[in-house]
Amino acid sequence: MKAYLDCGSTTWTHPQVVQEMRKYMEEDFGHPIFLYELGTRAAAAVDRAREVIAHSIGGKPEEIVFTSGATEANDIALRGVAYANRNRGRHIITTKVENPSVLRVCERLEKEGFKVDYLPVDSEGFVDPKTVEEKLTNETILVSIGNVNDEIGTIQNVEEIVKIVKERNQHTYFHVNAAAGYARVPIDVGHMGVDLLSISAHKIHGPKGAGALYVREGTRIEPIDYGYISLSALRPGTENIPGIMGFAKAVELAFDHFDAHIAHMRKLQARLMQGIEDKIPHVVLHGPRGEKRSPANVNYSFKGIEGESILLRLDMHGIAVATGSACSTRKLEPSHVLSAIGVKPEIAHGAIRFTFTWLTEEKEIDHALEVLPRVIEDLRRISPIKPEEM
Amino acid sequence: MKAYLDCGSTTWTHPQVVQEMRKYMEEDFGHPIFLYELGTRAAAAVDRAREVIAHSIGGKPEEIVFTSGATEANDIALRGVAYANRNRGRHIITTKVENPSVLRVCERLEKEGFKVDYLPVDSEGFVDPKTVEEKLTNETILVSIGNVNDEIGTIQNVEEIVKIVKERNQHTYFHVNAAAGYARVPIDVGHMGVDLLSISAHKIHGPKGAGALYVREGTRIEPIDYGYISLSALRPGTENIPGIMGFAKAVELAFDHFDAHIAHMRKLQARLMQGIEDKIPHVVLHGPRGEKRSPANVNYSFKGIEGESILLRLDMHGIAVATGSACSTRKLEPSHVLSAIGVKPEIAHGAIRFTFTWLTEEKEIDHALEVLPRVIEDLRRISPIKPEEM
Amino acid sequence: MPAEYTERSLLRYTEKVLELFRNPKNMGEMKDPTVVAVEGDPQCGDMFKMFLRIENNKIVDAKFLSFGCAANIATGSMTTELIKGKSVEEAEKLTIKQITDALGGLPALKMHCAVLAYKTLKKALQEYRAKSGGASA
Amino acid sequence: MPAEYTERSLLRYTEKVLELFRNPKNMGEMKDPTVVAVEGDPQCGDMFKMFLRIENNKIVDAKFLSFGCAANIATGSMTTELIKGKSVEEAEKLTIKQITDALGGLPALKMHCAVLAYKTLKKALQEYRAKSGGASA
Ligand SMILES: Cc1ncc(COP(=O)(O)O)c(C=O)c1O
Ligand SMILES: Cc1ncc(COP(=O)(O)O)c(C=O)c1O
Repeated sequence: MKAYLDCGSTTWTHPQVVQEMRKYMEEDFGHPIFLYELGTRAAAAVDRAREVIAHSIGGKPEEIVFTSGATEANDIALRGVAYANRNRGRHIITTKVENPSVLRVCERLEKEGFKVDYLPVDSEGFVDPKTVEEKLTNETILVSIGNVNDEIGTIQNVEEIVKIVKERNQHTYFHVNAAAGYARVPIDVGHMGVDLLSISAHKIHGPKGAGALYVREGTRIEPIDYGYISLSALRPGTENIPGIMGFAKAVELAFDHFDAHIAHMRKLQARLMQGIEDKIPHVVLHGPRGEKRSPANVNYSFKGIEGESILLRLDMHGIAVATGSACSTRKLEPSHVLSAIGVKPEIAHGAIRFTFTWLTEEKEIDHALEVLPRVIEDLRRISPIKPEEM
Repeated sequence: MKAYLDCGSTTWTHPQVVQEMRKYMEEDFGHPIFLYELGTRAAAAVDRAREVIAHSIGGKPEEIVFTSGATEANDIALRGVAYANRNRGRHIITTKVENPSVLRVCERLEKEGFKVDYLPVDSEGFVDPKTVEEKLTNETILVSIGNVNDEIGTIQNVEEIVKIVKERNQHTYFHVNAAAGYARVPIDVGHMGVDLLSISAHKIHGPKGAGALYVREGTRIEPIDYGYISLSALRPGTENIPGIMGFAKAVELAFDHFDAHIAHMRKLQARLMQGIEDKIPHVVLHGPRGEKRSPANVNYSFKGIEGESILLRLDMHGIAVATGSACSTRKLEPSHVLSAIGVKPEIAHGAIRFTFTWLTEEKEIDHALEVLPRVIEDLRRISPIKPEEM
Repeated sequence: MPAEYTERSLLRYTEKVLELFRNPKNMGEMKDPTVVAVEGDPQCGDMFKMFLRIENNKIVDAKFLSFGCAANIATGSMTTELIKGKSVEEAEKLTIKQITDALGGLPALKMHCAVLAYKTLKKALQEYRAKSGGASA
Repeated sequence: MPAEYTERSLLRYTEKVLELFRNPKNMGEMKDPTVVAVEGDPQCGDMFKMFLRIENNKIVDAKFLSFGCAANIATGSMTTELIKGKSVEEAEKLTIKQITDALGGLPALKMHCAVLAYKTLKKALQEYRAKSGGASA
C-alpha cells in the first residue's frame, strides 16, 4: 500500500493528459509559427489551450502567456512589471510567507535598486489588509500575494486586499502566485481584480515543464528573457506544445467536477485531521481550521522529533510527505512560513505537510493514519526530548 | 504520401522517447529535491540523463544545465557570462548569421551597454578566422558562433576560431549554439575547446520544452532568472523530468548509430540536390557543397517565384518545408542569413529550405522531387517575372 | 498586455484566403488587354501585374500575374472577381476594406500585399482614363 | 561552473547512511551509564545524547538518543559502533573523517550533523576523564 501525500510539491500526470501529449508529440508535432498544415494545427491547438486555461480563471485567451512553470511565470510577472514601470516608482509589496519563487525574485529586485516590503502575517498566516494600506505609497508599482499558502494552506483574502490597493492607486499592479491555490479554491481574475496570476501544470496532474501567466490586457510589462520569438515575445523559445496541450487537458479534468473535487478533498482533510488528533498526542496544527484553509492541505508538528526522520520513516511504508519548508530543504533553516507565523524552531523542525488532490484516495489517508502513530511513537522513544516539556 | 522536410524547425517525438516520458509522468513522477523514494528516483534519473547528454558532447555530467530549450540555453550562456564578467570587459563577438536566439540577446546586451561585433561571412556562410582575430580586444569577454548554420548548413571551423581566441586571451569565453548541428556533425567540447554549448531536444526527435547548456567547470557565469531553486541555481523552477528523460532517450537513439545516420542523411541530401538540379532550371544553391555542409540541410532559391507560395503549394501535397529565414517569417524581410551571404532580395524571397534527420525516409525525398518541379512550373507560369532575366 | 507580445494572429490566413490561394481566380496572362499595369518590386518581395479588358466602360475581363505570397495571390483573385462585370466608375469606388472584408480579413503583417493588388488596379484604371481621355467621376 | 550552481548532491544520502537510518544501531537509553553527555539544541534542529559504559578504561557499551535528521541518526549509529570495544585512548583518537568515511560520505549540507555526534562523544570522554581523574594520553 502506498500513499502519495505530497501533491503540493508535484503530482503524477493523468493518463488522459499523457494521451493528449502523445498526440502532439507523434502526430500534430509541427512548429506553430509555420504556415503549412502541421504548423497551423499546432497554432490552432495552442489557441484552444489558451481558451481552456483562460476560462478556468475568468480571463481572456489573449491574456494567457505560456511558461515553463510557475517559477518562470512569477519571475516574468515580478521583474517584467518592475522593469517596465521603474519610471513610475520602485516600491513593491509582498509578504513574508510567499513561495521562494516570489521571494528570490524580490531579493533580486532589491539588489537592483527596488525597495520591497515583506508584510508580516498573523499566527494562522493571514495578512492584515490594514498592513497593506500602511505600506502603500505613490511609488508602489506592484503588490504580490499568493492566494493560498503552499505550506500551511491559508486562503488569503485577496479580493479585499486588491480593493485597498486599487482604491489607493488604480495603476498599482496586483500579482497573485496561484500555484498552490489553482484547482483548490475558486479563482476569477475579474472578480478578484488582479492583473497578473501564475499557475503551474504539474500541481494539477498536468505535465512538469508547463505553466502560465495571466497578464491583464493593458498591463505594462516587458520581457525578462530574450531570443527566438515564436508566439510570444514575453516568453521566447519554441513553445512546449505537448506540455501546453497536456496542461489544458489537466485543467479540463480538474475543473469538470470542481465542486465534487472540493467536497472530496474536504472529506479527506477532515478524516486526516481527525485521525491525527485522535491518535497522536502532542501535535500542533499549523495554519487555520475550516473554510479558510485550502481543502488540499494538512500540516502538523509532532513535538519532540525531527521532520526529516519522520519523512524517511513514512517513506519506508510507501508514504510520501513534505517537511518543514517543502521548497527549501536545502537551507536547513526552519521553514520561513512557520517562522513567520511564530512557530518556535524546535516545533517547526517536526512539521509534516500532507497535501492531496481530487484524485487522492481515501485509502491512502487511512494507510497514513495507520502508519503515522507508530512512526511518531518510535521516533519519540529514541529522542532525548520529551514532547510534553516542549 | 507525406514528406516532412522541416526537421530543422522541429521534429516528431520518437515513440520510444514518448514511452520513456510516460514512465516519468505516470510512475516515477516525484519531485527530485525530496528525500522519499519517488524523489530520489527522480533525482537519480536526472543524473543518468546528465551522463548520457554529457557523453554525447564529450563533457562531464556536472557541466550540464537543463533548460527549456536552446533559446533559453543561449540566453543563459550569453547574458549569464556577460553579467558575471562585465567587470573584466564589455565586448562580445558573434556573427551576422547566428540564429535569432543569439542575435536578439546580443541586441539586448547592446542596449545594456555591451559592445557587440557581428562578423561578416563569405558567400558560403563561412567566418574568416582572421576577422575574429582582428576584432579581439582585451575587453572581449565572450565569442559566440554556431557550429552549423540552421538555414544554409554551413559547418563553421569552430576549432580553429577557438584556438585564435584562446591564444589571444585564455579568459575569453567561447559559446557555441549547436542547436542546428547537434546529432548532425560530431561535437566534442574538449576537442573544440569551447566553454559553453547549447542544444535542444526537439530538433533530434526529443520533446519540445527540453534543452541543455553545457557550462565548462570554472566558467564565471551567473543566473539570468530567479525563483524557486530545485536542482540548479542557474535555471530555477521544478525540473521538467519527463522532458529531460525524453531528451536523454532521444540522444541515445540519435548517437547509437551515429555514423550510419550521417551516411543516411548524406545519401538523402545527394539525392535531393541531384534531383532538384536535374529537374528544375534556374535554381540557386545557398551554402557550401560537400563535406562542409551539414548532411541534414538543402537550401535552394527558385528564381522568379516567392517562397511562401511554394511552401503552401507543397503543403497541398503533404510536403513541409521552410522558406526564407525559417525563424523570422514574421519580419517579412529577406532572411538575414541569405542577406549576409550576399543573395539579392528577389532571389532570397524564393528560397526553400529542406531539412531532414536520420529518420527521414528516401521515399519522402522522392515524393518531394516528384511534386516540386510541377509546383515551381505552375508558379512560374503565373509570375510576372521571368527567371532567366533575374 | 501590449499587442506586440501576442503575435499569434499576425501571420495566420483565413480559410477564404487559403481557398483563393489554392484555387486562384483570373490568374494568368491576357491577350490584347485594354490596359496593363504593374506595381511592386521583386526586391521588396512582391510584384503584381494586372490586365483589364474594358468594353463600353465596363470591365468585361480581368486577369493578373503575381510574384508574391499567398496574401498577394488571394487578394489578386478577390480584386479581379469584385470588378469583373462592373463599370469603370464602380471599380474606381472599390475600397481596400471591401477587398479584405471579402477575404474574411488579412493578417496585420500581410496588409501591404493586399494594398499592392489594390494599387495596381488603381493604376490600371488611371491608365485607362488617360488613354480613353475620360476623367474619373 | 561554480559549485553553488550544481547542488544536486548537497542533500543526497549514501545507501549506507539510509541503511543505518532504517536500522539504527545502539539507539536508546542506557541504564547506569558510566558517563552521559548532551550536545546541540532543539532550536537549531538537532540534539544528541550519548551514553557510555566504561569498564577498565574500555568502552563496553555505547548508546545514543537523537532529536535529529537521518544524518544525525546514522552518524550516531556509526560513531557508537566504531568505539564499542575500544579503549578510551583509542576512542579519543577517532576523527570525524573516519566516521564520515565509514558512512560512505555525507552530503555537504549535513556535515554539521555528523559533527554533533562527534562533539558529544568528545564531551562524554572528557567528562569521563574528569570523573575518573585520568588525563588524556
Ligand atoms: C506556491 C508555489 N509557487 C511556485 C511554485 C513553483 O512552481 P513550478 O514548480 O511550476 O516552477 C510552487 C511549487 O514548487 C509552489 O508551491
Ligand atoms: C540554430 C538554432 N538555434 C536555436 C533555436 C531555438 O531552439 P529552441 O526551439 O529549443 O528554443 C533553433 C530553432 O528554432 C535553431 O535552429
